[in-house]
Amino acid sequence: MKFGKMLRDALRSLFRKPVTVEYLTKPGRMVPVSERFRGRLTYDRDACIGCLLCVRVCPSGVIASTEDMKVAFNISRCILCGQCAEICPKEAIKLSTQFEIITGNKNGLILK
Amino acid sequence: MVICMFRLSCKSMMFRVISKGRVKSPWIFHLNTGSCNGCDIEIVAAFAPRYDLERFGCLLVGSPRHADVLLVTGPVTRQMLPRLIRVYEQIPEPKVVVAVGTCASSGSPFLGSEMVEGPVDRIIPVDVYVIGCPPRPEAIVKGVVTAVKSKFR
Amino acid sequence: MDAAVAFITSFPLVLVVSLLFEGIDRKIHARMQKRIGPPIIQPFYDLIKLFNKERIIPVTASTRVFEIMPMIAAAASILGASILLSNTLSGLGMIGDLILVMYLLAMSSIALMVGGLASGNPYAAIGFSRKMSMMIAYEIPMFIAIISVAFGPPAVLTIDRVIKFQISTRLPLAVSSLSMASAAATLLLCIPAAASVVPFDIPEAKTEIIYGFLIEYGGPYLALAKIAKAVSNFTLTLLVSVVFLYIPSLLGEEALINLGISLSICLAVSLLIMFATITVPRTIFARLKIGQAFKFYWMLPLALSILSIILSVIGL
Amino acid sequence: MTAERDVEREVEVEYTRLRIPFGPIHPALKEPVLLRVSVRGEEVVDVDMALGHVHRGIELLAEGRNLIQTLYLIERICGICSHSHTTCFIQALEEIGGITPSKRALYLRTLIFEMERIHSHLLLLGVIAYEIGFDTLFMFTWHVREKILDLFEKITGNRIHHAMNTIGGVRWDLTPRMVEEIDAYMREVEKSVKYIHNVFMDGTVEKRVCGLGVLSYDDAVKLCVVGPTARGSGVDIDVRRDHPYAAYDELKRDFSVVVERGCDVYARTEVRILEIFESINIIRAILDRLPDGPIRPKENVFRLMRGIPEGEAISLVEAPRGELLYFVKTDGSGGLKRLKVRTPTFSNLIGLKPMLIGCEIADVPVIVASIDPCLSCTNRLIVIDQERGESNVIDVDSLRHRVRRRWMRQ
Ligand code: SF4
Ligand code: SF4
Ligand code: SF4
Ligand code: SF4
Ligand code: SF4
Ligand code: SF4
Ligand code: SF4
Ligand code: SF4
Repeated sequence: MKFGKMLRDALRSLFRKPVTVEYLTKPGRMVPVSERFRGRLTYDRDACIGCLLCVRVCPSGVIASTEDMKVAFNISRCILCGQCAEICPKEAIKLSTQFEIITGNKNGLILK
Repeated sequence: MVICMFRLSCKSMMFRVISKGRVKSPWIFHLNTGSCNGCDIEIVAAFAPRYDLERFGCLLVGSPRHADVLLVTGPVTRQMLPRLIRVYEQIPEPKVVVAVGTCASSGSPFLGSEMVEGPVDRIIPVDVYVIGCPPRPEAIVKGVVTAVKSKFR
Repeated sequence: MDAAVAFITSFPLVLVVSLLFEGIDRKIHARMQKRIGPPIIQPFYDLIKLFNKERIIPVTASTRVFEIMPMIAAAASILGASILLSNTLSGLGMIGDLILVMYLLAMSSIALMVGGLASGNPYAAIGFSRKMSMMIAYEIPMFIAIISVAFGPPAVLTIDRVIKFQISTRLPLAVSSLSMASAAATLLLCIPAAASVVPFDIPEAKTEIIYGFLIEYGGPYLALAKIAKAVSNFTLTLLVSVVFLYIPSLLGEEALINLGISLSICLAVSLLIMFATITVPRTIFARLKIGQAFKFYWMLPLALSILSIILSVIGL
Repeated sequence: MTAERDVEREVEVEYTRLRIPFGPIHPALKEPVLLRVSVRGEEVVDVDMALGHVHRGIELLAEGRNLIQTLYLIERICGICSHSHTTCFIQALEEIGGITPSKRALYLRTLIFEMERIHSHLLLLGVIAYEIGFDTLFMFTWHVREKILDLFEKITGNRIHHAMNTIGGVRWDLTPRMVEEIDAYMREVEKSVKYIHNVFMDGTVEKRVCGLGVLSYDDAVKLCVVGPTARGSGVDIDVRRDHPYAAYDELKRDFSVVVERGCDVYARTEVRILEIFESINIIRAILDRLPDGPIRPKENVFRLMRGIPEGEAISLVEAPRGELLYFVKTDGSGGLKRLKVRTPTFSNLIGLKPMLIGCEIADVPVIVASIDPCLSCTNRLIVIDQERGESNVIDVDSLRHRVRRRWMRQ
């Protein structure tokens, strides 16, 4: 039995640069977002043909059809699974890499 | 008595100092109201070295009495409902509530279950919603910081 | 320096320095974990915030005791620290003030315990009983070690006389004799337990009993409790640095003339002691259990302290 | 059916011990469970569990949704082994629908599976360190874990919910660059885990984890615990070897099942540490032998979903915490008639009782953590309780009785 096995490592890291990514405190610092990241949805209203496939696969009822045979998204309910983007025949829905969906007011998150 | 005097003098003279103190030292209490762990482990990950929430003065405290910020994850299940209310009441004023994750913000995809009473804002006032399933720790960090800045300033 | 002036100035000084020490401790702790960590003045922010939060007194608590105990704790530890600091500064002292300081520190932690117990929370009750056993474990060796100073070469329990003795021998007490060395070692070993840090933070273990007796304290009470803890940690380290490791004594009489220099040397030494006895252990160890901690304290520090008293009686 | 209760003795017991609610909101538990721990001094004399705090009724919800929606719903049973859940579910669907995924898809499924195991085990090692107050080790393991989450993000687009599986295949393919990155990371994680293994033998850690929470071999068998909890007590079971699924059939020779006979917290921890090495071996073999080909059928999921006939299937996978079982009954029109999930922690929780009785309060968090109780899958309306002195076999009737009594009380 030996005590203090972390001592060397701890002392060494005292004099090394910390691994923290200084997000928010220093401009531009963040862990790179991968290209495949499933972030906030974007919707190309003109491309949409109103087939409503996306409505039927969405697991959490984000998408609703509107009167003009298009769809509207309530992003605050989206679990970012990407199934709607996958099924859309016209690629009208895309997932951007924007990962900060922070709001004080959920009503602002309706995407048309 | 001593405390009162200290508080009064603080209030009249150093209002800015107080709000600075509040902004700089938000202690976090995390409550799981039926989440899937995804958000919870991301909150803990936000305290791990990579994101290090402690550099904003945050601490993950274990008792609501010590907390300023309530992070709620999960869609509020029936059993956790009274506990959510109790924890909210136990946190001394001033306090902020941050709903982390889609579940807590709007309840889906669990909306519709008879076991789910949420989302959180149906039960207690929520100041900031962080959407994502789960949100990246960066988003959680930013959510906490914006919530604290908007409410305590 | 005038004793009264020294005493009064040491009040704010003690507060500021001990909070700074806590900030430094947190920063170093974070850096050892490869993190950036909070700013060094973080404890000040915390206190400002806590003092301005709502006061909640649990219904189960006996209000008076619950309210008053944190104040007593903070007052006792600040008083202890100020006596130590001002007597170091002014070179004046009352007989037996070393014991007084130790007593005030013990009182500060007992006050917190009792206040926590008064909250009526079961975790606080466990915290209380654990703290009781911990105090038995570390206070006894600590007091024996202090008393051995009276039997040892300085033959007094007055801070300024101990300092003057060190200056006259031009050696810090801990290196002057074997007995004093083991007394110093005892005190150093007792600091982590007295400061309640991992591996000996058993009474306040967050993941076990949620801060134990501090669980129900919030807002200003918690602030007072935090002050009490920060100040008593600082006092302990300063005590060791002044009584046993008075490095300025190497300067001889100079030390008494350039008070500023000798004070800052003392503070630097106590910072080092804090690093070695508080920051490092809490970074590299896991928390022990109460039985294991008890066993440890009754094996090593108690033996060391008894050794020191025996050695000092036979004059080594 | 309950044994005659000795009221007098019970009253006496009540008065001599302190009941401590442990949870449902407790810093040591990332998730809510209520353990009512009765203690005498520091010694635990009885444990009573109340679950159901995160019961969201997913099984019922699933019955009202179509298969695609259910797929993402059950992924959210749990954030730590989300991939195990979807794999298990998808396997059942594929069995009912007679769909065979391509080799490459199966290999990719397995790859994510093993990466998830590494991430989950590292997470747990961190939690154990945290429970015993070793924050630095916790920070260290979680930092090692960060990078695997980065890889997940690169491959699947999310750190936690990978949304990898789809009917008949997987959704995301590997690029050659990713293969290199995974390979590089495996080297790194191997080194770090060796270091972690070493630190777990540190004196203070050893004092806290050795000889505690003993679950004997017989108890383990009797109480049907699964996964590392069982393997830590010398029970040699592993679905990956016993009922190979996905690509494990072809990877059989690349890993061995880790079994420890210590029966204590340390044994369970060690099983997990060694399993990480096995997972690394599997991942290396997968990257070596990754077949080419399509990753999913050409038809879109909607059509595939419609094509699944009425039927039922049982599917098993070895999730990081043990055997996960799904019973799926489809209705033939893209919906579900019944879904039943039997999760590993649900089996393991019963094992807590013999582990906890007789230990100190200080040990409760570590012991609870050692079965890796991520409870989000487990919480149902069930109460496990044995009056002291009664036989240790938990029979269904008494359980039912307890449940009913509790309901009546409320
Ligand atoms: S990403 Fe998923 S949850 Fe969000 S709208 Fe699309 S299908 Fe619905
Ligand atoms: S699937 Fe695409 S095209 Fe069809 S309704 Fe949705 S967005 Fe429009
Ligand atoms: S938002 Fe997503 S990750 Fe977070 S708790 Fe809910 S289901 Fe889990
Ligand atoms: S207890 Fe069972 S039957 Fe009742 S709601 Fe929950 S899952 Fe459904
Ligand atoms: S116990 Fe878990 S898996 Fe089962 S229905 Fe409830 S939440 Fe879903
Ligand atoms: S719990 Fe499961 S494995 Fe154990 S006896 Fe019952 S059915 Fe069998
Ligand atoms: S045992 Fe349950 S909660 Fe734990 S990781 Fe697996 S599915 Fe998730
Ligand atoms: S009735 Fe049977 S299946 Fe249902 S909770 Fe009780 S033991 Fe489990």
